[in-house]
Amino acid sequence: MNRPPKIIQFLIPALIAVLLLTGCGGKKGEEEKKSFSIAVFVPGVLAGSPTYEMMDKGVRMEAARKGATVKTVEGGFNQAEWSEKVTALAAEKTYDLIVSSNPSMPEICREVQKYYPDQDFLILEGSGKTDDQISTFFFNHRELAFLLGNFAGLITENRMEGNEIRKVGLIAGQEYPDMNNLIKPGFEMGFKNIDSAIELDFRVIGNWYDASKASDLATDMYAKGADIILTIAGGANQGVVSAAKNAGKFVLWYDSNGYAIEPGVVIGSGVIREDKAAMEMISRAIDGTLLRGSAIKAGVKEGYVDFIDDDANYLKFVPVAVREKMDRIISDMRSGSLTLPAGTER
Amino acid sequence: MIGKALIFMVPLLIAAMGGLITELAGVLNIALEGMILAGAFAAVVAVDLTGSLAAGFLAAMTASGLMAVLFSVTSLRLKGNIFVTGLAINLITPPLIAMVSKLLYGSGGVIRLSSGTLNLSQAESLLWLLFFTGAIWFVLRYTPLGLRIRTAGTDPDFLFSRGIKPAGIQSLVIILSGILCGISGAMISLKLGVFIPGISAGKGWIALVAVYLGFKKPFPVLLSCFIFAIAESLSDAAQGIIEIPANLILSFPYFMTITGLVLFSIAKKRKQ
Amino acid sequence: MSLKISGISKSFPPGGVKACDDVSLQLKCGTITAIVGENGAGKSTLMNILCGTVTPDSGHFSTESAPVVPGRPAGSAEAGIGMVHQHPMRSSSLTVLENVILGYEPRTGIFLTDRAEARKKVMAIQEEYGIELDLKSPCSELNSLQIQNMELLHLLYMNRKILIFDEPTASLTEMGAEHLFARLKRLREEGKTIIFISHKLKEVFQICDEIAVMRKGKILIHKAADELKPEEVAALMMGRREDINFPERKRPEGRKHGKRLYRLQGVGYRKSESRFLRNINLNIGEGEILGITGIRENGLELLEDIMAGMVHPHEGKLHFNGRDVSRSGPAELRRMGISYVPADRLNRGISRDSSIAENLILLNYKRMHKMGILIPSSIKKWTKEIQSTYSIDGEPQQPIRHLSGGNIQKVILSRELEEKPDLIIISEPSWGLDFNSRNRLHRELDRTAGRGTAILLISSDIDEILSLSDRIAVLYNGAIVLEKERTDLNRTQIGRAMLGLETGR
Amino acid sequence: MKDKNRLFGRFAGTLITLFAVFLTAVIFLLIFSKDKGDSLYYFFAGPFLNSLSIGNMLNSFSLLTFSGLAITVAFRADVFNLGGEGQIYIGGLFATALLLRYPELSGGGGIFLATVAAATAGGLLAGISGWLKARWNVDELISSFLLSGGMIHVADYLVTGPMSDRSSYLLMTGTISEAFHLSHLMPPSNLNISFFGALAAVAAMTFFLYYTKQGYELRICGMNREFAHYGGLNTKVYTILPMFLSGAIMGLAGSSAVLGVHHSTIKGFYSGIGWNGIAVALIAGTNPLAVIPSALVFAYLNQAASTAMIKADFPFELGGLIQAVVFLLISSKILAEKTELLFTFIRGKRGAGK
Repeated sequence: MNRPPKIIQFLIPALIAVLLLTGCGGKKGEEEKKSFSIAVFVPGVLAGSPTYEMMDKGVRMEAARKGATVKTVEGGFNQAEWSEKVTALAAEKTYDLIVSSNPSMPEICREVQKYYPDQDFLILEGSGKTDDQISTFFFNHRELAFLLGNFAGLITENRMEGNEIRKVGLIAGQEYPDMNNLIKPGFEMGFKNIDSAIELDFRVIGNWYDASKASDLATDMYAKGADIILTIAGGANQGVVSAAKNAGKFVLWYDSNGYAIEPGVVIGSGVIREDKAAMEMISRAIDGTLLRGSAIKAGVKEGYVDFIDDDANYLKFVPVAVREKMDRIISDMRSGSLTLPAGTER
Repeated sequence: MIGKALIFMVPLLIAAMGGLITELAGVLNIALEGMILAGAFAAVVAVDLTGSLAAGFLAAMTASGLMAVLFSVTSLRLKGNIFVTGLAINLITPPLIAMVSKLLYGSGGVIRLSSGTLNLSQAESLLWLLFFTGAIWFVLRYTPLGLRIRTAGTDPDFLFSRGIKPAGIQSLVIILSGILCGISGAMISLKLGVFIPGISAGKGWIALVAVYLGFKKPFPVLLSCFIFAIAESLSDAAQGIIEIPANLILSFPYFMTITGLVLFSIAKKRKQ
Repeated sequence: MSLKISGISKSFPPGGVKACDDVSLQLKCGTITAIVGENGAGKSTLMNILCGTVTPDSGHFSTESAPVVPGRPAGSAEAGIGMVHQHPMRSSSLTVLENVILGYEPRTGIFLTDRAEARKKVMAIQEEYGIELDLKSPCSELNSLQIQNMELLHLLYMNRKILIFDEPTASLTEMGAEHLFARLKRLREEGKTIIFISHKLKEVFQICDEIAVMRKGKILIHKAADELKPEEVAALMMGRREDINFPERKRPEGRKHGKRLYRLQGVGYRKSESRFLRNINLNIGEGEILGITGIRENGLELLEDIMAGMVHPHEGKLHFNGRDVSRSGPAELRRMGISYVPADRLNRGISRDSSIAENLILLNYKRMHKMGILIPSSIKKWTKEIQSTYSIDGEPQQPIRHLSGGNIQKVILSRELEEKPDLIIISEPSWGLDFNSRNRLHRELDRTAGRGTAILLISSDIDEILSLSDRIAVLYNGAIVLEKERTDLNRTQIGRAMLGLETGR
Repeated sequence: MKDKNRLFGRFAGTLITLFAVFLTAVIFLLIFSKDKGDSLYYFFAGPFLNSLSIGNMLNSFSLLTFSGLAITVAFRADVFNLGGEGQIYIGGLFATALLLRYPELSGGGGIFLATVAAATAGGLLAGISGWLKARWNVDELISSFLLSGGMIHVADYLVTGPMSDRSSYLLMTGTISEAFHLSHLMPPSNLNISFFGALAAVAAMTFFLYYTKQGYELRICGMNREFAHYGGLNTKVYTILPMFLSGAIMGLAGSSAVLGVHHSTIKGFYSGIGWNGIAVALIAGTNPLAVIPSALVFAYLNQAASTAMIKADFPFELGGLIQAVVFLLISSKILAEKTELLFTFIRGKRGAGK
């Protein structure tokens, strides 16, 4: 009984007008000489994520060296939107390679490739699959966690005087497949390697940013006897550091050099050389030597994940006895003489 | 446990006091969360630039106060829907912070402080808790402003008939709540010496819940904040013993509030 | 302090009806002056002008010390004018003391309330005027009398010299009224100038020194109370309306006593301290028009709401056709054959932003559908039909708010009459209608009653009541004070009863 | 004449709000973007440059049409549903759960049942708020928000816990069988036949409101509850029913996203549909047909930010910022009123000049 409002009658011409006005502006002519073009898709945001930043940096450095162009697109935290955005990137048909980094990306990219079969993808931290058309590179988290576990075990053993509890901690932002299948088992394998009596205190924050909660959790864990905590909680890691500082205990950093964050508190750190991997893979891609669907797996021996044992703070704060024992384990793994028994892999 | 809860609840309580005065003045303050976040960010930036804790708090109060001004202008002056504009403040804060952070640091992410972190002992925490609750209680009860705030919420027309504009009082109170949220945010970020996007982690919402559960009175609100803090530390400790899915725990405050709201409404209806 | 009002005029809307027409009054110190008049006589407008909330078109007023700038509440306050409202506002979240001082708190420094000083000051006033109120008790628990006292306390705290009491007894019990009168006398002794606004002549003569009668915006008379008789004042208030001469209703023969249809038995309604309605007993039979009259504040609205099922009574019973309908809502009453034309036509009688058609089909849209789907063509056809039968202007699709008051009333009435009800409750049917539409409406009601429909006519207009009713009941202070056959009553008796001067059943 | 001015004023007010929003976008873009020309060009023209963008824009249009329509229905009855996000999520989750539990259903039957399940789930969630309002006068605005907020966490738990797809690295439930996927209209874009569903929903809602008994009752209750009560309508039903309908349509948005786009319930997929629905409805007012142009504007805004991000160096945060600015200004009454006054004034002048 009411007539449709005038809005409709006004809006449609208005929309068309906007379209025409902007459309008439024209677009610069055809691209000149086409150089190798790369799109980096960040499943999340760059800010606050060292691994994504490392990937972006690695890609950009190598691209700059070889005269390729790079475009970075952030996908945001809504996983449901990633697929649409990767599709849009592929639809541009101007990118020779789309690079991303997250175990969930291969499944998304496979879907996209159904529509754009010529599009090449490279996923660092990918999850491999045979007869895949997507190139993946993945880091051996189990080995890294094993190394860190050994170190944690050594630290808690070393602090045994007057302390009956042998306990190490692990704090995760959220539970995710790699955490449950690779990191936690690897870490456990590591400290059990030192002493099978050591226990694990594993806790989850529920997100990657609530540093206050991380601090409270860590305080509780330290109070209950953990001497050192491996923290894999994104921005919330800082809460663990602050708790450790107050409790006079220690923190283990996971994926990038963390010694400088709080010298004497962060006394051990692993590293995932996402930048190195990115650079090498991009180099291969530009040279045309990156095989489609190749799945490269890299661990300590290959030098893509490692325990940082040459940092000044490490040398300064970790007792010689611990360092000596740790050195042996590290060198065994680097040389390949120590390998882990088969376990769940991606 | 109690000591830990005391430390935990300081920022929560201060934000809740901000929520309390706005609620009493008749303003549904959804924007607490965004204002806390703004304060947390400004505090870290200021301490990073100047190295002074006082500067940090001052900057936090200014930044949150400015967000509050935006909130009060859009909701009171432009007469926007208070829920929608409040939500807008929460939505607008994170991207604004990210952009400012990009301008200042080239990255929109974590900002770490090398020095100047705030460390509250249990006794100091208790002192601050009592100070803020007591101060708000005193202002509400013993100052002309307090009378105006209370009347603005229940009988704005009456206040107007006494020659005082309710909207003016409401704007003032929104800005005050912004300043309180600034202090709250500064405490959160300076205690850890770091700013992380999303570091407020729902404290603004919980503060609002505490206001409702505390019958909109200062000391009961203190009590409900305490209960939250205890519940929080219990759930932290429980993780080491039993497994409670984190997501389910996160839903509790919502269901608790709705239960409180329903009980409140039933009681009100019975009374009529 | 005395107050001099000279030549105040005010029209609503500008250039329209004169609510105040060249009003001049002189009020002396230490006297209580009553201003009496019917609804719409212009009393409230005049008082609002004095308080500064309404700006007069012309004229001015002054106290003995200085002229008052009109149209500024602060100006009137400075001049010492204050009003105790009929329904005083308060802050339910504050205590009595806080309420009294809100906005004008004595301070220590700039930030703190000097509570001790405030308490001392207020208690001194309490003692002086004998106002008993616990300063610590929360306002939400006060009754109407206490709230009134609180407002008075505030005015005295503000040291106002000229006090206006607007219908102060309207929501008070008799006891409360007695208390109030004692207080007024006390205030007079203290030298305050008091304006007392009321409909209730008994009270007026009981305590006022001077009386001014207002009608149609003009002061008709202003004299000392002992020079006047209640009858004289009542006649002046009501006016003689020789200009409008209604044919008195001639009841069709043989319908003298239809079957008894609707009955109110001991109906009472209580709100806070004061009772609004008590022990109402009424009967109405088929084909009868029962007129219920009174001055609006005496419970007419409440009775209307209760009879129409919008509000349920606290005590007593309502029976319709032998069935107890005390707890029935409008939906049930309508199903049983009761129609209702409310006094508040714009908020209750229509949906302003809906179309004429949508307003007209409110009661019978259920009969205009096929399988739940409304047929626009049949709605339109029916609407057009009704519009031509009752000569209602406008297109069916037009928003109803564009229609005149008379047309809106016709929409409501036609909608209700088309339901062929057994009983119609109709309240203030001719408010806002011009002479012709009023006459047409009365003829329509008369015809409807002739068809055997019972009509409960609630109206504060004596002429309307007199010209239509078979039987008349007068409501005063929440109770029926007079109920007689039309033939046994004259207009003076009704007028006196409305003012509480006459009773009889 | 007066009415025309008002309508025109309202329209102009909306335009001014939108203009303010675009202006903010442009200002921020000029500050933060390095390649300003490109960013501007793609921000305004981007959504129309290829079939993928157009398709995705139309898909986001259909989802926003659902959520906007849901809010509009509530507005029409003078109630407020702030629980859209939870209702979409729960709706989508129920649809997914049903299809995962009974994969043997026929394609059409499964889609139908899943849609009904989604609508029921969303409807019940919102209906509770309506019931609480009718029964105890619990503010439906707050209760719908809180219920939805709580249910989002419960759904998060289900999606990442008991119902999660162990083989996937995405936080999502298992994937529904291909038979239940809604056909895509412009592959590879997300546009699917739920687009017609959204248009049909608008048509159906318009028909319901203006041509049925219950629609009439609902509108009367929304216009003037006292009048409705006076006329003998059951006003309590029309507190609960519109909330239920509103939630049910939100549920449809959820099932459309699940069956048409994601084919599983992904954690947090509702974001960007729920709250924007309110903004869509605030522009559309109470007229269901006006939801269409309004949703189109928002879909355009979303797609503009998204394409500008992919094609130029449009900063990611700007998308969120624009959404927030829309929220800040969209519900302002003064902006609309002031423009209305302005237009009345100008027209009056012009009239006097003649």
